[in-house]
Amino acid sequence: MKKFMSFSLLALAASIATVGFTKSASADVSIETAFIFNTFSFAFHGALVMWMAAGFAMLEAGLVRTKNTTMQLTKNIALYSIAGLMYWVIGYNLMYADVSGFFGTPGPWSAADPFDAEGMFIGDDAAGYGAASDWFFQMVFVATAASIVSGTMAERIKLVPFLVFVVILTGILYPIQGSWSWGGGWLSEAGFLDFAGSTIVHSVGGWAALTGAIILGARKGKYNADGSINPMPGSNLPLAALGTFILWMGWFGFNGGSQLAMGSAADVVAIATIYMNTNLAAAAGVVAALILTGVMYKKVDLTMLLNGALGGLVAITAEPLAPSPLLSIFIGAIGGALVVFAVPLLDKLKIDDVVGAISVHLVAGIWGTIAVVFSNADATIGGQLTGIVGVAVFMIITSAIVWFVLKLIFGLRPSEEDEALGLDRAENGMEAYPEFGRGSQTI
Amino acid sequence: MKKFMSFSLLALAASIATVGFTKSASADVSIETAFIFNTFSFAFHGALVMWMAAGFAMLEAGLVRTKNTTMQLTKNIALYSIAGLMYWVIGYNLMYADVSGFFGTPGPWSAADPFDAEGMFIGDDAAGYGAASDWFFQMVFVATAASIVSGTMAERIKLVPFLVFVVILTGILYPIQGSWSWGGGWLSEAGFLDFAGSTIVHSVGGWAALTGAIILGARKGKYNADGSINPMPGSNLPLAALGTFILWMGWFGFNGGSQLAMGSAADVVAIATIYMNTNLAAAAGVVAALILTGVMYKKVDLTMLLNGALGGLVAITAEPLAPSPLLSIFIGAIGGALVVFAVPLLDKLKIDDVVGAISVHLVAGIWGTIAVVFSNADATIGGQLTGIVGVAVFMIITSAIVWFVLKLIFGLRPSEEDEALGLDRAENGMEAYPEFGRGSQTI
Amino acid sequence: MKKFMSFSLLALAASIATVGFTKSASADVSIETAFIFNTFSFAFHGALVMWMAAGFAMLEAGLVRTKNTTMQLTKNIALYSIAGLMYWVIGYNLMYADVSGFFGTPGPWSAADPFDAEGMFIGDDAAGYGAASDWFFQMVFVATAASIVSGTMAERIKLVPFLVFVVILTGILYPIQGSWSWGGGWLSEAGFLDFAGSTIVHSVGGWAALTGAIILGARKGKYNADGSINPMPGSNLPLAALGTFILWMGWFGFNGGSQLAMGSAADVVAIATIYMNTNLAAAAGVVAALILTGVMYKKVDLTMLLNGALGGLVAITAEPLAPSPLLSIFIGAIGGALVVFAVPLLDKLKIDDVVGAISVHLVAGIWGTIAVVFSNADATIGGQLTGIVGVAVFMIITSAIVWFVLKLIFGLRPSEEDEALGLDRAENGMEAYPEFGRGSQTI
Amino acid sequence: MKLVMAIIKPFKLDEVRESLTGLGIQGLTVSEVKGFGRQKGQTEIYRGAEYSVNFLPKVKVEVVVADDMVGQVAEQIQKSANTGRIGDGKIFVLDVAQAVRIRTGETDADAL
Amino acid sequence: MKLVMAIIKPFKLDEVRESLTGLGIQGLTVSEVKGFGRQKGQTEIYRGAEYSVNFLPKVKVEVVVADDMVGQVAEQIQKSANTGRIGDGKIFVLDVAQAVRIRTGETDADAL
Amino acid sequence: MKLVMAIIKPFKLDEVRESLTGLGIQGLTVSEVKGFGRQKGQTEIYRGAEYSVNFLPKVKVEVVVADDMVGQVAEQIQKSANTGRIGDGKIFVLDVAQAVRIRTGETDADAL
Ligand SMILES: Nc1ncnc2c1ncn2[C@@H]1O[C@H](COP(=O)(O)OP(=O)(O)O)[C@@H](O)[C@H]1O
Ligand SMILES: Nc1ncnc2c1ncn2[C@@H]1O[C@H](COP(=O)(O)OP(=O)(O)O)[C@@H](O)[C@H]1O
Ligand SMILES: Nc1ncnc2c1ncn2[C@@H]1O[C@H](COP(=O)(O)OP(=O)(O)O)[C@@H](O)[C@H]1O
Repeated sequence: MKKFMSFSLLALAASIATVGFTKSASADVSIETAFIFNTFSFAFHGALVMWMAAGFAMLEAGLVRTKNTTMQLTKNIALYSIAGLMYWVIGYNLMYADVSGFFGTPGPWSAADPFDAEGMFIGDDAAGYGAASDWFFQMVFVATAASIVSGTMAERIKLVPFLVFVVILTGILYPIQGSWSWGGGWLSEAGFLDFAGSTIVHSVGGWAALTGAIILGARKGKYNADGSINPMPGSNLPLAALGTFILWMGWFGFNGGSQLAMGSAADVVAIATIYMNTNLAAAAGVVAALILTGVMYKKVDLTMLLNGALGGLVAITAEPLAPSPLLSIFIGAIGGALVVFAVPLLDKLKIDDVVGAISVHLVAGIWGTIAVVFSNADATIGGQLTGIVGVAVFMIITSAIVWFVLKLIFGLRPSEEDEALGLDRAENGMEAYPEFGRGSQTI
Repeated sequence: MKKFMSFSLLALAASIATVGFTKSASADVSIETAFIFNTFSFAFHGALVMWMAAGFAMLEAGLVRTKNTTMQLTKNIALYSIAGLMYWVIGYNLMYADVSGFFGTPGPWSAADPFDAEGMFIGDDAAGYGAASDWFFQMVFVATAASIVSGTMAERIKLVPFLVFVVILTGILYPIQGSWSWGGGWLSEAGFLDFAGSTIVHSVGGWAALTGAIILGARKGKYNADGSINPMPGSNLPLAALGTFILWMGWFGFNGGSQLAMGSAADVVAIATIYMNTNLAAAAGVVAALILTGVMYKKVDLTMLLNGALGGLVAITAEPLAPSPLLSIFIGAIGGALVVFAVPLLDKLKIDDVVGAISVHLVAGIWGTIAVVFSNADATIGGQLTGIVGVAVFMIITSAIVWFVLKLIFGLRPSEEDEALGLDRAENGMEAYPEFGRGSQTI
Repeated sequence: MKKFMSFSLLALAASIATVGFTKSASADVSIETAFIFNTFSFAFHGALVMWMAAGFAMLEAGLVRTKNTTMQLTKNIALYSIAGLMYWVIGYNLMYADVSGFFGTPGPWSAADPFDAEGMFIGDDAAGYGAASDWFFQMVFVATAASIVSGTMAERIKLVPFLVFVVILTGILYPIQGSWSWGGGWLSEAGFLDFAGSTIVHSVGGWAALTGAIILGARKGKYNADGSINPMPGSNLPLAALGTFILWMGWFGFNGGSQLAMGSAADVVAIATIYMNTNLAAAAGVVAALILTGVMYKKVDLTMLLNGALGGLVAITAEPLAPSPLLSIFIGAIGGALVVFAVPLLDKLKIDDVVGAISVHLVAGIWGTIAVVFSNADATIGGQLTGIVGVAVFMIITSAIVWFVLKLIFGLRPSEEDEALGLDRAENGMEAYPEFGRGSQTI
Repeated sequence: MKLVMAIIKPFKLDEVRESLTGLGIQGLTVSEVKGFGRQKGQTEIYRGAEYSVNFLPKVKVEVVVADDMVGQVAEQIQKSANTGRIGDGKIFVLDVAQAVRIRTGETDADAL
Repeated sequence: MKLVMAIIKPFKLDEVRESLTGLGIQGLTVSEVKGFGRQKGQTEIYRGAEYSVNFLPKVKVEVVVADDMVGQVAEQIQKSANTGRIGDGKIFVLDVAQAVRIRTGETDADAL
Repeated sequence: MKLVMAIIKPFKLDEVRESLTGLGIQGLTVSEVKGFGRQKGQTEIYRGAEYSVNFLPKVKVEVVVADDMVGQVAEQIQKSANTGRIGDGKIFVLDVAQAVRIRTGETDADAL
């Protein structure tokens, strides 16, 4: 029920009460001071979430094979850029402007701030904030959803259809479903609660990625005829680890900023609590993956630890404030453990998810959305499942349609030869590490 | 007209009014609270700009060839350190202390804060801030200018003359021209406007780099006798992409912090608006480069997308607050597009700019400085051109003199053999990736 | 005498006075506004310190050989996670809850915030802050101590005994000694001053690492029978440089956040001053190492510059507020210089410190702790030595015991064959760069 | 004994290996090489500058076999590495005077 | 002259080099290769999927020596590269028709 | 046919390639190797510890040519790879019994 934002501040104030703190009645923090804190919180936390774009880029560049690394970087910087433009052109207003129940009012975003004609501050609400800061914070979220798709479908989708999908995902699909909950539409009325977006951001990307991966098919050579799997190890694990640390850091912005205010003691305590719980869940996800892979495989799989951290983070995202530390650890540990089991399961189903994004963002996202009921008295299993299923149905159907149309128009896959050669040479005409090993052009 | 800082706070308060907001007249934010916000804004945004030093280091390490990577890292960490020392020893005061019109008063910086002998706060100005925070914020800017030089002249300049140039650039050249505008000197009186430094920081670095590149000459083998070009591809594109993301993030500090205050609703709204516009311009720069290289070359050149992002960022830097989102997108897109054309143009002129820094920081910087007139009613073409030309003349002449003197004393280039061997072995005695490919010492 | 935290706020307020500023007597900043600032300072600076975990991971991954890179990343993400869990389970309370003089009260941490039953803010102290923010900030420090151990003992310690050591270090050893000083125990009464932890964090890690390195022995082949040394160059210097830049940035959080408050002009000026001094010391460390290696070896050793930056940072950590800029430069330069001499000295003693962590964190940490007397009138040589020696004796004895017990139970070293093969294949079953050079699985 | 040295396209390596193990070959050695030949590299554009890639990635397979296997081995390699397009590579056969298995000291045919 | 080509385990390189310089050998050339042989790679698990590593890292040492040295050279390599475990590698000896030192133009025995 | 194998300094590769194409050679194969020889590596200092670099980067060029070309090929390589300084490298010539072009199945002289 969070993130109603500009259009439902009263509901917001009410919802905060439910998670443990009310705003101070003593007028201890002036309206303008609160306005500064709130606005800065969006700007600062938004910058942290922007940083997650780098995290996804590094994680994915590290987990693909060398011959597709340049392309993976290209996709990541392009998708972040496209998301940022589309969300201004249409996305924000479609999600938050006069939401009817099923979507808002498309059109470019523009600011409305509490200043009079002379530029005097005339805000009258301790929950006020600058419009641009809110736009910025919301914008960085949509890019996250698109990053998930790029990770799963890496190494075998052509650049152009991928980018067109990103245009539609970030401009239309994400905002429409977002309007249902954070925009104040039917899902929020159905009692669906998703604090920072386990479902609304992560599962949305996950469903689009899953649908895409099925339609696109696996990388050539990944699954052998006899049912065995041919691992294609990530080419640069330090990059993958760096990406994970970046995401971890950025997640303080993702979850902390989703408190949507910092202008009271209650809000800032909430933010600090969210930082703590977010960190505990991620740590628990790592330790769960560490123990599980150590015990099951006798060797510790670093890529699973990285995915485990992210699984823990995604799981705590639906409710990072209300849980106790112990419950946060539990939610994160299960999130990490689910990833360890989901990754090979998807392989068994011959769904080729290059970086484990479906396991991390969709599977742990569903878990986290359900786990809200453990700590938030306002949440119901029914409400949570309604949200999960509603978003699933919408995203599967719409992305399937978009993917099929793109397949018709552009074709999704490069030629077999181009796939074997690598997208870097085929579509970028350059190599990520031209001088290393056999890729060298200098010899 | 911004950044008068400690020495012209009244002028500052006036100038803020011109960009759209005035400070709230209601005494809603106490003087001390405003002081805290302002000071924290400098510290926080300064830390983000410091982070750009890492961005330049990674970008440049990724775009040079393996054999010069260690040296490029050495130059980057050394230049950031030297800049930080020189700006304390002499630079800050030369730029801001009692500026006469053409320069300030050289000497080490020292703090003057509004506390009485007992340490009681006695500030009486809502625009006040801690002196050290301002020093810190100004200091990180000067390092940016030096990073530009290191990128252009990479792979063929010896360490010692480069570092001596950095000493002079950061201690003397940058502060002198900075005193003309941000220090309140003649350029600011001529009506020259450069909010965060498209000209004052980026073009300054760009002119020094251009002058240096011409005097130094191209890397051996870069230009063939028949006029054709011999590309020397960057050795590690993930590092280059990482560097770009770091710079993008740091730019929120660069532009946002240049509001120079956060102690009022108007200021924080300005900061948030700057974040938004900065992001839109960078995104537009990426998309412009994506479309242009895709259409012109049929392949998408990742290095151009990275440069395009930076071109958009540099372009919006001269005025990141006043433009509408649409105008920001336009300014950024042109910035990115200019880079795509400037890079091959410089090659045609046989000016060897290893990382594209002249195209990014100088060309897009000039564009951005001119584009101020589109949104800021106080700006005039005349005033802007005066600034561009004034800085150009000063920087070209002074850097040329310094480069020639350094050439006489130390010689600028390593021996041909050392250049062929790579500076890493010649001057560092170590390799960046000793175990990869043919560089391995273990076999 | 700093960091008494929740349990000795009065002492804290007193100690701040000693370092140059008192809190404003004018009630200019409301209690709740100050509470927000203080809490946010912990959260923000804590996030920066969390980021140091990435810095250590990259630095260490860059300085080990390729065949141990995956393991080094595994150890780093695991130790950060374990530290975060253990410090909740027992560490925080052992360090800060009802400290008797020699340790606190073990048990899981839980929050106590100044809100009444209705969630109204009832704080009455301008130095107040949210409990979770303090926990978060303290937690990230303990991970730093553990990172030091992983760096020194890299490439030859098995994963399981290492992780068990981390459990004990972060849950028990670090908190116990921390309770002596920051927890208000006997060392703080003895007048020992260590603002942000040159001794309490860095030397603690350093002593554990030194003890461990001696018990563990050197990497096979590192020291030849004839006394000569066989360097094993770091495999990826850009990663090492990135790690250093990350640590540098994170250090603003480490030292700046250790002001423990931001709710007054005096506090925020202190924070800004700390940023400045921290940066000056790091810069001076780099320049010292640059000049020394340039002069002594005729070639500039990048890895020493990186270590030099860290040496400067560690040295200024014990007192980053009181020194003048010039003194900060001096302290940092000596810190950097000490590292340049300590690294080969340890090699002569056949103590194999893979990343130079003992030189950086222990040697420069001792220097920094002593250097407090130059600027802080409350510090005495006696008090400082008491702290250095007290911590040394405790850490050497306890870690030696733990290492010996772990040796008995698990054995510390992998088999010679596994060490030759590399821990990545032996214990992770995967390679960091599987496609590069001879490690490739695809050929 | 003969050393059969084949320069092939990298993505054909697995097929070649399988075809050789099909003949009972128990060992071979592979290296990464760059080939210059009739197959000209594409013209690429890097930062606006056109250039031609002279050296293309290839894989060198070296396998020592008894004299009577050379014909089949060469044939199998030629078949399995063939795409029919320029740049498929070459097979060269060289005489080997002696072979030793390091582990056991066995020589010649026994060493293979 | 003969070319002695040895495929050995990478960590044995230094011992092999030292044993050869002990014989007065003044030069040799080394490359990184991958070996497929009786020594099967371990079965590894990557992200839950089992697979066997077919190609193992080896080092190829090439040294050209006068005919009368071949025996000692092969013997020294065989001894110093030996661990007694599978995968120790092979030594192959090939005829060399001619040798030239590029610096001086000296040929054959003088070129080594 | 003969296999001419040259170990040269890396930065001489382009000159060597051009001198060979000047002779009408249409293909060659190159690999990255490390050389140990009379040319001793510099003594380097890493983190205060001196050590000598034993193995230096070299490039191996392999080109198979008809018997009557061997003289010219070796001569051209010797000239174009020469710097006159120690470490310039070696040229070795080996007999090739057979050559096949994988694409077409052509053999021997036609395969080159
Ligand atoms: N004379 C030669 N000596 C050594 N290697 C050669 C020779 N000719 C070709 N090669 C190798 O064979 C590869 C393929 O040769 P190329 O002429 O491109 O095509 P094709 O094999 O179809 O005739 C080259 O890239 C090179 O590695
Ligand atoms: N017939 C062969 N031709 C070329 N190289 C071979 C051949 N047989 C083995 N090798 C090389 O020797 C290495 C060791 O061989 P392997 O059969 O595993 O063990 P061993 O040498 O103990 O018999 C292989 O990895 C491969 O590089
Ligand atoms: N006997 C040999 N067998 C194989 N390669 C050799 C031999 N001697 C030298 N080389 C190679 O030739 C390179 C140059 O040899 P070196 O003795 O250093 O100088 P020069 O060629 O000037 O005599 C060495 O680095 C090595 O790669």
